[in-house]
Amino acid sequence: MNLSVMSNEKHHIVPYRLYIIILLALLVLTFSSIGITSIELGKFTVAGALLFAVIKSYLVLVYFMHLKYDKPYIKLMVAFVFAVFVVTIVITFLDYLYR
Amino acid sequence: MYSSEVTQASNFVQGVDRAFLIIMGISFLFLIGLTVVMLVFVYKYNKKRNPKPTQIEGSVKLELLWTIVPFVLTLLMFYLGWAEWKPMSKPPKDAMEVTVYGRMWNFSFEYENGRRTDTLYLPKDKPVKLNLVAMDVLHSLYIPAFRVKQDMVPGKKDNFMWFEPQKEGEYELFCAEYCGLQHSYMYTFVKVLEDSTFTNWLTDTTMVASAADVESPTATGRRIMQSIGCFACHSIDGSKLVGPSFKGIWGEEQTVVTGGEKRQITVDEEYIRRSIYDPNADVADGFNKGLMLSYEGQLSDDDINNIIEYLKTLK
Amino acid sequence: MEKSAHIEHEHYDAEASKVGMWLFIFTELLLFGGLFIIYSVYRFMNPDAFHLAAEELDTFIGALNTVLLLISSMTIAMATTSLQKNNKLHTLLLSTVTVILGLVFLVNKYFEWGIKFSHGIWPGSPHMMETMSQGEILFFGLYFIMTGLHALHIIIGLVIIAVAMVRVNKGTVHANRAALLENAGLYWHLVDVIWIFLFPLFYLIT
Amino acid sequence: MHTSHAENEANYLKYKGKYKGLLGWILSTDHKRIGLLYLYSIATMFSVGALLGLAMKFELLAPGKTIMDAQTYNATFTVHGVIMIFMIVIPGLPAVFGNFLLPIMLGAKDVAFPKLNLLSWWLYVAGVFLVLSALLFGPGTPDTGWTFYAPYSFKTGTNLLPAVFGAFVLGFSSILTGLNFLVTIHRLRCPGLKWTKLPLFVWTIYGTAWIQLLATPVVGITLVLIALERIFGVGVFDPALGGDPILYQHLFWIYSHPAVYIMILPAMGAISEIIPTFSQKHIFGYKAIIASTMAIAFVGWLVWGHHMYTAGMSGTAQYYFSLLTFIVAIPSAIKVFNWISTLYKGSINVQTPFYWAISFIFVFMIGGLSGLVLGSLATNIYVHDTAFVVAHFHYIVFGGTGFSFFAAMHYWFPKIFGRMYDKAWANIGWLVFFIGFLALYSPMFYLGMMGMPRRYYDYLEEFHGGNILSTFGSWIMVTGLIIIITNLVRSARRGPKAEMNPWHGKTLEWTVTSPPPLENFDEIPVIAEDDGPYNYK
Ligand code: HEA
Ligand code: HEA
Ligand code: HEC
Ligand code: CUA
Ligand SMILES: [Cu+2]
Repeated sequence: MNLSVMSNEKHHIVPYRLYIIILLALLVLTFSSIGITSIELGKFTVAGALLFAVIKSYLVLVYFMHLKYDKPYIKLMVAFVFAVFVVTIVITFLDYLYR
Repeated sequence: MYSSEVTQASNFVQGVDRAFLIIMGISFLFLIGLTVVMLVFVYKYNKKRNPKPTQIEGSVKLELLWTIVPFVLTLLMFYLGWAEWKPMSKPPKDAMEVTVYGRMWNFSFEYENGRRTDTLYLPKDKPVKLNLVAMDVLHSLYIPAFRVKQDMVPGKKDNFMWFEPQKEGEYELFCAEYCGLQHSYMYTFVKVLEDSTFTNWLTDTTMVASAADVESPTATGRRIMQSIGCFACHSIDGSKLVGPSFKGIWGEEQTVVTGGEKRQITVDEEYIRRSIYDPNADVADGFNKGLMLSYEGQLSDDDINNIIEYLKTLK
Repeated sequence: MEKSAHIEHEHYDAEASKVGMWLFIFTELLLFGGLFIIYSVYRFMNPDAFHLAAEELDTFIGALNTVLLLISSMTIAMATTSLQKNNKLHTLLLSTVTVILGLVFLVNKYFEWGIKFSHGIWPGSPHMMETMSQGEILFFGLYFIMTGLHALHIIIGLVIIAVAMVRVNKGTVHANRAALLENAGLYWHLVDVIWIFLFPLFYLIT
Repeated sequence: MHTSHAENEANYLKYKGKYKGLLGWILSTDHKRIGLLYLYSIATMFSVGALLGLAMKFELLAPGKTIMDAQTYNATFTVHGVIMIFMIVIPGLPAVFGNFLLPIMLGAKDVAFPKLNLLSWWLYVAGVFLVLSALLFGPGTPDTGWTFYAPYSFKTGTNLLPAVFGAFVLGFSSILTGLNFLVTIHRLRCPGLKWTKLPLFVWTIYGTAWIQLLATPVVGITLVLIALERIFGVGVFDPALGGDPILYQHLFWIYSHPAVYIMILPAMGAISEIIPTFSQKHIFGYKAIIASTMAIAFVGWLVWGHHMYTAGMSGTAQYYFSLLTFIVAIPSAIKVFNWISTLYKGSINVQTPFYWAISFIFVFMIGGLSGLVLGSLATNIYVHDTAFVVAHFHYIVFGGTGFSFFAAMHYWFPKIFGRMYDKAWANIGWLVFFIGFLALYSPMFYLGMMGMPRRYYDYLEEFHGGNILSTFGSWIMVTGLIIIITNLVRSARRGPKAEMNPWHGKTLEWTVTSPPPLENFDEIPVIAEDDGPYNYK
């Protein structure tokens, strides 16, 4: 089943224009996160900065890394791995938060 | 379990042992049951007796059954263990406090009135809270008869354990976290006394300031060294332990390494004082740096004078 | 050797190498993940010290490097597109831009670390031991380890891209056999994603 | 492909490629040869590790010094632990049997990345030599225990760095193997071999590979930090610099707990192959076993804290970890139930691999059930870091993974070497070994309940009796092991020729000659709709 599929699989060709748009978005997000964190937000600084980072990496993953055009099982794997990591941090903090 | 005479040695024994027995009971039930079933099948459906297998691919009902039953049982076992453990983390307010210092490789205990010992003396039927201080690496204070254990973590605040001894007697106290060379020798004893005997012992200044103390600093020196644990690493009979033996140390010619260079010194008051307050400044040749820690703040100048007097006697 | 010829036959399976690369990226993520766990625990335990220490870092250099990496990420992604369009020249050009941006990133890092060193800040330095609180020591320890490890990954990424460029030039990597370049790109984006998190954690949250 | 039939006649053992002799092996990218390379290297390391274990037991025969001093003893259990864990049971079944069988079971000619596969083996060897160099050069053999707990691991004056780097390299090898297997399973299944038709051994390899891939880097970075801490004095875990030693334990066990499932899952997989073959019956609850495999792999990731109940975690964490530890026992229970049900109404052919398989189930149950005692908070506080834990993990690691390894060895031996072993001697060996095993490790449960801490060079008189029994047990076990190994080594060269399918198995490896031809299949097999790995008629 694989042998037949693998050689004549055509890749989706992403146009340059899309990459440029994504880059602009990333730059805007970068500068807004710098802006946001320079205001005194107290506790929310960390959350704010992280939120921007998450959006940015989402863009990189989906467009630069082509996840958008990949087979579902690869998307699933990526989502799974990030979930595992988040769960690990949360569990670790079950210790530190309540100590 | 541990041994029947000391069954009720502390307030936790009963609960822990009950959890133990129930979990073991369930385990044995499954172990024996499943083993018997397995052997019966192996016998009954042997090729000779049953030449033709019957194909069965599975059964959803059975799968559900043997998921749910163990699930319920595990929840029960979990609950038991948790319920019996819970009180261990909540010391009563009126508990007597003792500070425990753990270092490579001995324990020392300091009471509220400043008294220090190398054996843990405790009153019967009174809750005690042990505040655990690790000086160098991880240790773990373990009293099997009391069913308690807690790691001693260097730098950790609020590191404690508590229990209430309920039976007079002498019990073993081990270090249960691997801590290096003499880990297996890092043990001592807990002596549980009648309340009044304990109070007498605790306030018995005669033992501290016994006649010997005033007249002979030697005995005091020895006692201090005993209770703070120098003999874990230093012998007095010439045998080499982790550190150099104290036999004949006074006035001896010693080769030491200072900042990477060897030099000769004579063991005198100043050298001993430096060895205790700043052990890594001059490292006795042939021994490892970094093992002995500074006792600054734990031993006063007077203490050290007494120690020196004692060392002088070790010919 | 006639016989060994057939065992060397490389069947080309682009999807296999892509999945392989993704799996490798997962291990890299978890490698940094371990460090992120440490960072968050220590930040939680020493909020004030981390706050203080982060002020020492130069947001400008950090932001500059972020921009460089983002652009380079775009150029390497474009390189794949041009390879698929059979445009070798553009492919090489875009990859070269990526490499140059990566190198500039490293040069910036070099100067940034150099400034820290000249302030007496390096792992185990006497200045740190004497004047800093424990939280600050932890912060800088992590700073050096995490940005150092990230720089190491930049270097690895650059090497992979360079190899891919050589193969593109030779013609063994082309529109129908683009896996190597795509994987080089994937790896480079990973380096980018990690930086996207390092930057706010060390430079922004002060 | 263009392989001619005659050419493929040559089996992989005889095949002459570009290189001759030893080079033809250590430079071969053939998955079967790499599997055997692992077998030989692991067997060698096992002998070393086992002899160290034997030496420890000898030391513990009587209180006080018996044959070695305390420093040597501490170094011995450290090296014993590192060898056994990182070099034997973690690579064990996946690297030996996974390499050998996975492609064949999938109907493929090789793994997805054959060169990477060879690289993994080379890294394994490099790691082994790095660790061993710690023994030979430098200021003394590492003495921290295989857990390398901070802060002792950067206080000790011994030669820790090579050992830590060695473990790191071994981890890297393990990651690459896992990666390779994952891609192979995803991409190289033969036509018709759907996910729901994969042999269970392949499924367990799949679960294991995910853990190898995701967990190993965490311990990798942790070990690197220990090294940096020792070399540069970067403060990370050192309490004197504000570090938290307990965080080290978290990171260590985030890997090392899932690692115990790396050890046991393929072992369970092998048992899931052996039981149906010898009962000539479809495995009971195929899908349930797959589900439990994946559940163990996933939930097993979340329970690391049960090694740290006494370390000083928060109460919330204690509660959570204990609860999940109990939950993770359930999928293991499901497997045991399904294995035993497979026997029901089978037609059981009692042979050596089958003996190993049922004794596996027995000792695995004991090991696993003692894990429940450890998972429960109150009782763990009591027996943590005592001989009870040592008994638990020898029962489950050695009794589980070890027994399964021997079961697999006797099951696939005719396929691998194309020869059959002496069955009578194999059975005798098993019996002696089994008795020795019980005598060696059972007393440790008792000693632990009496309160004897682990990693104790010396002990009080009251623990003497149990230790004597245990030491005797170790001697019985050596005897058994020597019988087994001698029998296998002899038969690999001189045993009678084996048939293609001596046990009447149904998985694909039994459809190729013994030993398998160079490229496994002349033609890639196609699995029919009503066919499957356990479809006995
Ligand atoms: C192959 C490796 C392996 C496996 C599979 C396991 C499996 C389990 N382990 Fe074990 N463990 C180790 C290897 C392993 N362990 C090692 C090496 C250590 C020591 C590390 C060190 O400190 O050096 C250790 C230590 C260890 C500890 C820490 C002890 C301590 O230091 O205080 C704990 C605590 O919870 C634990 C629990 C468990 C549990 C609950 C399981 C479960 O997965 C077991 C599940 C199995 C069963 C339950 C049996 C089968 C089921 C039935 C017969 C049906 C009936 C069942 C029910 C009703 C539930 N293990
Ligand atoms: C796979 C895992 C594995 C295996 C198989 C074993 C096998 C054995 N272990 Fe293991 N052990 C561990 C993993 C393992 N161990 C780990 C992880 C630790 C913890 C370390 C730590 O605390 O850090 C430990 C700790 C440990 C201790 C505790 C140390 C302490 O806490 O004080 C002891 C004590 O007796 C011990 C003994 C043994 C013995 C006697 C064997 C025996 O079963 C060995 C059997 C083998 C023989 C009896 C020899 C037979 C072989 C030959 C004679 C060679 C012939 C060869 C050829 C012809 C090829 N081990
Ligand atoms: C953890 C083990 C350990 C403990 C506990 C310990 N020492 Fe030491 N000691 C050493 C080592 C190792 C050396 C040799 C290296 C050095 O000089 O620092 C040493 C050296 C010495 C020396 C110098 C000896 C010589 O011959 O040069 C003196 C004096 C000394 N210790 C006194 C003490 C006293 C007093 C105590 C208790 C208050 C004590 N030590 C506790 C390990 C220890
Ligand atoms: Cu102190 Cu072990
Ligand atoms: Cu575990």
